[in-house]
Amino acid sequence: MVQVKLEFGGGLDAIVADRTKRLQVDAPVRTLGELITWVRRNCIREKHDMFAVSEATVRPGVLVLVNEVDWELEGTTRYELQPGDHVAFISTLHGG
Amino acid sequence: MVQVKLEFGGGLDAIVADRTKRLQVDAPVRTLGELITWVRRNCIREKHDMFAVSEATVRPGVLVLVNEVDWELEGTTRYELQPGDHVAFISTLHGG
Amino acid sequence: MTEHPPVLFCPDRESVERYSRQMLVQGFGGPRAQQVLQQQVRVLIVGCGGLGCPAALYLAGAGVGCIGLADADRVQRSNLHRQVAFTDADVSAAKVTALRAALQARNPRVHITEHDVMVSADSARDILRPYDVVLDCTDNAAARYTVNDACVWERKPLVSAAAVGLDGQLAVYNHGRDGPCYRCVFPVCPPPECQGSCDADGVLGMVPGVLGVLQALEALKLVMEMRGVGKWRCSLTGRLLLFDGRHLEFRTVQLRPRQRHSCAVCRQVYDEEEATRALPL
Amino acid sequence: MTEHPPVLFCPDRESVERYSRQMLVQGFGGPRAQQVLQQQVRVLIVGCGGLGCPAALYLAGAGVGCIGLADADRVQRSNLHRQVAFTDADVSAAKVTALRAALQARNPRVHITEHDVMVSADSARDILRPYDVVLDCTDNAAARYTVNDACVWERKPLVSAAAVGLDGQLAVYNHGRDGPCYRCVFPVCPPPECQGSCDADGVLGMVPGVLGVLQALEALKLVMEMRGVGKWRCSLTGRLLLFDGRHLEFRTVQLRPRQRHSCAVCRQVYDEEEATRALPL
Ligand SMILES: [Zn+2]
Ligand SMILES: [Zn+2]
Repeated sequence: MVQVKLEFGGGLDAIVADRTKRLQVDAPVRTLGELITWVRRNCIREKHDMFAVSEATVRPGVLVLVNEVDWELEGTTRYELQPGDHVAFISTLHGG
Repeated sequence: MVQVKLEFGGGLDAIVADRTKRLQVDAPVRTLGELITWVRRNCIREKHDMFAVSEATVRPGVLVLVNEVDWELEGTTRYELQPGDHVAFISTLHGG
Repeated sequence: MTEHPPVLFCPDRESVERYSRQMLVQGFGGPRAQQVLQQQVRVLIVGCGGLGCPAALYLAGAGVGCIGLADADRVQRSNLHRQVAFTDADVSAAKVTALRAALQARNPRVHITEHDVMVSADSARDILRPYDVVLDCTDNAAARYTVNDACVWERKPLVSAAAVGLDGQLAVYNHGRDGPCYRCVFPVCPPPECQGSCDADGVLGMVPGVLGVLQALEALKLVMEMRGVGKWRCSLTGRLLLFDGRHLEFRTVQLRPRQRHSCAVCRQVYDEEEATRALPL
Repeated sequence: MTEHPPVLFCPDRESVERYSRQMLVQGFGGPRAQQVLQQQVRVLIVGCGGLGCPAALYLAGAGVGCIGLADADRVQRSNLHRQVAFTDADVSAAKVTALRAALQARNPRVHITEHDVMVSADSARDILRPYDVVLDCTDNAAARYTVNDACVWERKPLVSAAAVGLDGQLAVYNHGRDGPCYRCVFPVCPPPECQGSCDADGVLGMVPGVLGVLQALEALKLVMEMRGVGKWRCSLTGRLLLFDGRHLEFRTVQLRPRQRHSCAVCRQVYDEEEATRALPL
């Protein structure tokens, strides 16, 4: 179990249960990849493919941030979560 | 001695030595009032009255923030500084 | 000022077209909210400069039914870089007249009232009484205190912004019982030599631009909250947004609550309220 | 496109007046910087909508000498709430033509080039070659990848913004050797059903308003940095600004550096550079 703060931005809040932008969860996972699988199953209420098409990674166009830093700099799915981590899922926007 | 982070905004950076917006200092003070006196003497390089006219308080139009909160909520000059505190001095702007 | 007759809103094809992208937004409140904006909402913009121009353009675009414009100045060429509602041809025209024309060209359904006067302690309360919310887009400290005090007396929330150089500030004052007024936070007017201005210190046009648009956004959320339509809430009550354009940093800090006992104006209004309540029926 | 002859800048009374408030700003770089802006700086705005309108108004106000406008659309009434350079009378006109007129009415000294075309993979590189910096103000994912890829090939920094609903994003891509391009960060285009748009999801006018003005600010700082005038630096390289208009929150997050080996376009440009360097003299 690891306690993490989740955030959904760029419209992803619309598919989260209760349309919440921020959630605090205790997730039975170790890595960020496992967290994504867990979030898809437990926090997303509809249109699951808008969040992640397959297990362990987000769909194209979703930026994952660990404590305000691009997950690419943190090992992506292999990143080992620390208690209190702030994980944000931000969908890129295209409108103008 | 207490180590605090100082910040000068709303144009006050112009009268700080090196026109710096942010400074980290070790100040031989205990309270916020004493810090203001110390900053006026040691960090402000010109037009000292733009920062504080007299000892221990800022001039009208300067908002003091302790860790992002209005100092009025923290006891103003009597607030006892903690190591690592972030103290910001923000001059109100009037232009438009 | 002239009276604003309630305008009959018929959701004809033109309106649907004009406001469709706004009405589609999650939480907006649909055609009913758009109708309320058109028929019931009155916003006063004090100062038609670098803040007032963008604020007015976006509020008119959103379909706020009645917009008041207060300013006694005329357009100067040195205004144009930031007062983007004006053109070269407007130089020397009264700002309120030029801005009114710009707004009506964009949205003919909006009713505009011109207040071609310096807002003074004498005139301020009468001017702002008919409005729901006031935008402080002025350019000097004296006007800011005048507008604030009138808002406290008339119980009008005040969406206040300021900009100089590359710095900007935004707050919503006098909102609700606990939201502080401008004077609660800044009880004493700074000495003249500490009052920076765009004329003396310069300003990059984009800085009041950003702040003016944000004022319009918070004002829109505020009036929709007041009228009970839509799901957004004004977020800045009791907070101050600081913008540093040099480093492109924004942050929000927490302000003190209303100072009922020490604020020179809230104290009076509060005492008056107490006295009224204490009167025998 | 037409050639832009260098314009002789004489700091006559009109220029001093027009730009005085900007030239006064601490760190601006004085009349020399203003002259460089007028004579040497060329900015391309791709997309003349909710982002492009405010961006163009403020860049023209600041005196950027040559502004290119690219858009193949015509003004619709549903645009007006957020595309504040246009009036009711512009409905059905080509956006580039209407916006050009709006900019020239504000600052007759600015040279405007109209590109009344869809920017395509074929045309993009030619269109943006003469410019110093490109603003991505487009409204769809395909255009964003097209503009990005052309910027990488032509080595142009890209000031990119987007807005839907009450959310906005801003970044400066492809700036310097290490600043990532858009494709470095988002290597694969999202599936169509995940590409929100203002037409489908709506947008509050102020949201692209704020983002477009911020784009103009960062573009101005960027071109002054490129030309070595003024003391500001573009602050957003390698960072992404997130705006939540519902809660009036801004924050900036750190992006990965340029992905020389994995980005489909940076890899090619990088390989080409390597190959060129490896050639015998
Ligand atoms: Zn008060
Ligand atoms: Zn790349």
